[in-house]
This record gives sequence, structure tokens and C-alpha cells, in this order.
Amino acid sequence: MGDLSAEQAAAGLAEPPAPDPEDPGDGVFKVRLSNFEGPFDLLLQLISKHKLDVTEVALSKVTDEFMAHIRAMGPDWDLDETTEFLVVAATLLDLKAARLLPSAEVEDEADLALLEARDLLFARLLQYRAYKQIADIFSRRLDDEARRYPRTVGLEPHHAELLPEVVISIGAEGFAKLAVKAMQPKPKPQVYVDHIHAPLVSVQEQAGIVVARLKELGEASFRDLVRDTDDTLTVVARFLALLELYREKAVALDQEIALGELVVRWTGGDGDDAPQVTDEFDRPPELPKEEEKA
Amino acid sequence: MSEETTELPAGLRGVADLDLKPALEAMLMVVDEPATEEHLAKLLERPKRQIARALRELADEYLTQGRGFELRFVAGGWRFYTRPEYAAAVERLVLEGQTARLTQAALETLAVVAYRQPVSRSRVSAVRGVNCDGVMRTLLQRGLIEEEGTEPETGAILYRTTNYFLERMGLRGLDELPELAPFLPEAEAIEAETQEGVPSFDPDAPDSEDADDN
Amino acid sequence: MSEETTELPAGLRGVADLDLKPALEAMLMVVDEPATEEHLAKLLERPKRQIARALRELADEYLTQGRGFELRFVAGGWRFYTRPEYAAAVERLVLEGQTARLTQAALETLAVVAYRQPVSRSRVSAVRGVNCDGVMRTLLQRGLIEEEGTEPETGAILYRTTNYFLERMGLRGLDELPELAPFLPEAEAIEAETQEGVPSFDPDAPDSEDADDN
Repeated sequence: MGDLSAEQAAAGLAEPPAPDPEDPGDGVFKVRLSNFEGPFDLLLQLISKHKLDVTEVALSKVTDEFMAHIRAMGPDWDLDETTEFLVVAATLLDLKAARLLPSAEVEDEADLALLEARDLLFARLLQYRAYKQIADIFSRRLDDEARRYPRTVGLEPHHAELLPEVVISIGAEGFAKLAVKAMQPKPKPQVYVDHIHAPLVSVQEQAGIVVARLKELGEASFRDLVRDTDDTLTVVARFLALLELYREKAVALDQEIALGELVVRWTGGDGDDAPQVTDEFDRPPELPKEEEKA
Repeated sequence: MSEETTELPAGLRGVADLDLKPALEAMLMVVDEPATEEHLAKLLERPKRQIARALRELADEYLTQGRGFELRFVAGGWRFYTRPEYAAAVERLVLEGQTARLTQAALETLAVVAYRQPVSRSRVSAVRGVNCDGVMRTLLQRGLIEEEGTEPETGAILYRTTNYFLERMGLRGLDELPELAPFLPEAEAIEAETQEGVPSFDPDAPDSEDADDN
Repeated sequence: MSEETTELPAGLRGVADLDLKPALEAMLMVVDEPATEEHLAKLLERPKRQIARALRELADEYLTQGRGFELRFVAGGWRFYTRPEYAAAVERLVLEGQTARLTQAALETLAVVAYRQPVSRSRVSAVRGVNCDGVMRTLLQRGLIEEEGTEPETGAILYRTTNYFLERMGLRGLDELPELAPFLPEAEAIEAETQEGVPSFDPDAPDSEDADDN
């Protein structure tokens, strides 16, 4: 049962002075070995490295370094961490791109969205910074307090004698059961996400519909292929189905101009054997990496 | 210790004539958690205000006399502590009981829980921008936070800080936590935005809160 | 949790410049066994005679000032005691809220000690997943567990159950404690229940009226 200290080392307590990169911790631990705690921490560190004021900083200045850090992390991240980093990175890149454009005028909705994204990023960054500063206060406070020891001496023998005799009424068996229960490893807190990722729309199923329609029409625009649905998930599923069919060379895709009409042509022949569409998109998500650690 | 008075054994001597201050000193010598003024008042059969004044005066006396101990009001109650100036001497005696320091991650997480409580793990993770499950477990294990019900809409478990947290921080209560506002320019505006589930970060709002909580 | 300690080792902070009397007061505040003059002299790096004189002077001060506690030389060492004149107040405090039965938390902790002995407090906390210091103190106080040496590597105090524990359980020896193995399958069922039910309340558990861990 030495797992607590390992767990503490991995999760919350100060690591030994020379952390071992081979430590079999989870991804969270590895991130911390690189000396930052998530995207906001990294961003704050980069900003302060350049001695920039966080409230005024042009984030494009630190974007490249941020991206470099992400790249340096390699393939070891789990989806959880990567997602947050990518969200921040994408926002940063957006902002950088916007600065490269000649006009700074707010003209269309895309600009507005960019401004919103920037404000949101700032807001989250500032919020995180606030808690970080509070954490420093907590740290000092806990250190100060650790120099005070409460009196926890308990009763003098003649007082302890006043206590009523202890009654243990559960019997030896009950006691053993209790011991088993108490020593049972506690279930790790976890939130079940299956329902979130459950494929409400099956790509395989939608592929069937798309194939049937294309075989009948020979050629159709994507707009036509999704005309009978206004459900985003179904549209996405049909698009994914097309990608799979394209991979199987069952369809040809043609799009004359960017964001223009996408024309799909059936190239799968007239046979009855339907092209292979995998269940790649329909499988439940991989179990969280966390589990492997236990 | 329960607050309600149990029947006192018949033979028990009266406390009404006891000098208040030494009676308090004697009692506080044997408590092993902070004793509330209400509790002491009830046990000593005096008005709470009188108890409170006596305790403050005692604390002052120890300070003035340069004693090696102090009487402090922490986590809602009074308790004897060694004075920090003499930590070096005390530490020669007690090796156990020294607690490990918290990591930066744990401190940040604790800070978010302290100010946002009751708060779900996913909310904490959202503020820090990283998954906090492991750190939250550590804080739970060390008794610094505890569960407090669930969020009605999502079923997510909510967490709050414990009394032990207050003790470790030497705080009388949560209201003694430093104000967050000075650290947070336009705090309210940011609060309002982030409360709403952060659309551009989270396409699945309002479920968003828990989407990243795996 | 001394294994995790990253604090400065006790010996590194100087004690030589500390004022003697308050340093002694601080140390005696935290010991529950009488401390010998030799021991205190060594820890504080002063001549034993100087220690002895300071302790006597402190004892006199408390007497003169009519404090509710006293410093007594008992069984070869010095220890703070409550002054007998205020026993009535202390007795009220002791008896308040005390029952013959143990809380659920205390029973569980006792069970862990019984089956894992000798075991340190931090290990017990690790097994139970919550900080057990308060409960362990209660068990000590009620005479159900006692100290038995220290862990060689960490210096952590180890605990074992007492004869009084055996007596209260109606057992002749520890070997009469039932094997755990036969109960293991059932434990899974218990786990399953508690996982979905309200976590801290188990209606079937004996003495569940107090889920509080202190």
C-alpha cells in the first residue's frame, strides 16, 4: 500500500529535488517536469520572460515560443492536456495572424469573433494569474503556520479514567468486515464520459445512406446529400462517411473554389458489394489514460 | 465534539465559582481541536461575551509576558499553539507531524477551491487550464478539501475546503481569506464571462463544465 | 507524513540563541510524556543545571500568576498539567459529548490498526484515504491503541492495539482476530454500494451516527 506517497509525488506534493524523467507517472507529471503547469502557466511564464505586461501584451510575440513548447512535448500527451494547449495555441495563432493583416479595422464577424477570443483568452489568463498569486499567499501562510504547533496532548491519566468504558458491539466478524471495507482501495474519483462521446449518429449507418443516394444519382453536391437533415451531427457523420469512401476510392470529390460547392461523384461501380466503411468514428472513446496508472 | 449538553454525572463538582481565566486555561490544556466560545461558555456556565473577553485577555498576557506558547482563535475556536519563534526548539522534539509542503499545482488548486467553493473538479480544471483530478485527490487525502453534495444540473461532485484547511492556514474562517478582487482586474466582468460556459472553448455548453473532466 | 517532509531538518535551525524559558514552554506544550532535564538540555544545547533552574522558575511563575495549568516534575520529567483546583471545569469538558461507543471513523481506523499493526499514523491515513490524526488521538486517549517504537527509516511512531482493545472485543489474543480473506468478496459488494449511494452515510454500518472524522 505504498501507493499514497507515489500518488502524492505524482499528483500534489513537491517532487524530489531531481525529478526523474523516467518516472512512471502520468502525463500530468511529465508536463510539470518541463516546469510549467498547463497552458496558462506556460503563457504567463513566456510573457514574464519578455517582461511584458500581461494586460497589454501583444500575444503574438509569445505565440512562436508557445508553439515551440507544444512541439517539444512530443507525442506523449494525453488528449486532456493537449486539448487545452491546442485551444490556447489556436487562439494565439489567430491573434498573430490578425496582426499580420494590413487592416486593423473591425469589419466583419470574423474580426469580432477574434476580438472575443482574445478577450476570453485574456480573461482566463488574468483569472489564472490571480489564483496563482493567491497560491503564493497560501504557500507563505502555510509555511508560517507550520512553525506553530497546536497542543494536542490529550488527557491526563486521571481525566482519561473518567471516560466511559468503550463498547465495541459489532463482534469480531463485524470488525473484520469493517477492516476489509476500510482497507479496500478507494475508487478513484472519475466522471463517466461515455454518454458524452456516445455516437448518437453512426458514420457507418450514414455511409449506407450516402452510398445508396450516390449510386442512384451518380453525382451530387454535398449540399444535396445533406439536404434532408438539419442535425449537425448527421451532417458531420455524412462528411466523415465521404472521407472514408474517398479513401476507398469509391467517390471522387471536386471543389472548384475554396468554400465553393463540393461535388461528389460515385466511382464505386454498380456492383452490390458496398465499399468498406470502418467503425473508426463509431467506437467509444479510449479509456482515460488515468486508469493505467492505478 | 457534539454541542449538546449531556447529563452530567451527579457527583460532578460545580464550575460556577471557579475563576474564569484559569478555568479556561485548564480546559484549553486538554482540548485537541479548537474550542468554540459557545462551547466553553456553556460548560463554564457564563455568558459567551465574558468568555470571549477573558480569552482575548489571556492571549494578550501570554504575548506581553513573552511566553513560548500563544492562545489563538483559529477555525472558529481557541487553542494553544507554540509560538513560531520557537519552532526550532519544538522541531527538535516532534519529527512526526511535520507536514510535507504542497506543490505549486496543489496550492493553485487549493486556491481555486477556496474561492469558488462549492466547486466541481471540472470547474477547477477549467480555471487552471489543466486536468486537476490527481491534485484534487491529494487535497482530499490530506483532508484539506472535502465533498459537499453535487451540482443539481450535472450531477458533478462539488468540493469545499475543510476546517482542517482553516487550521493549517491559521484562519478564523473563510471570510479571512484575502480579497480576490485586487488580484483580478475587472474581476466581475471575467466572472460573468467564464460563468457562461466559455463558448469558443467549449462547443458543448452548457454541459461544457464536465466535458473536459475525464 | 514525515516521509514526505521537505522542510528543513530539525537540527538545521539553531536553538542556541533562543530565549531559554519560552523555548522550554514551547517544547513542553507539545510533549505528552514527562520530558527529562537531560533530554531538554541536550536538545536546547544548554547545561542541565540551567534547564533545571529555568523550569523551576517557570513553575513558580505559573503558581504566582494563578494560572490554570502547572508545570510538574513527575516520573523523572517535566510536563504541563491542569491545576487540580480547576478539575471540575476539565471534567466537564472531558465528559461532554463522550459516549461508550466509537464513531464509525474511529472504528474503521481501529480496524486498520488492528490488522496492520505496527503501523504509523500516515500509513493509516493513506489506507483510509483521509487524514486520521484526530481519530488516532481519540483511540490513544481511550486506551485502545498505544505507541510501539518507531519506523527505522522514517522515525515515524508506530502504533499497535492494546490489551484493553482485546478485552473490549472479547478476544484472548490478536490471533483470535478473524481472517480477512473470507470477507473479501463481500467487500466488493460494499464498495459497489458506497460508490453509488450517498458516500459518507452507510445505514448498515454500526454506530453510524457520527460520520465526522474527528
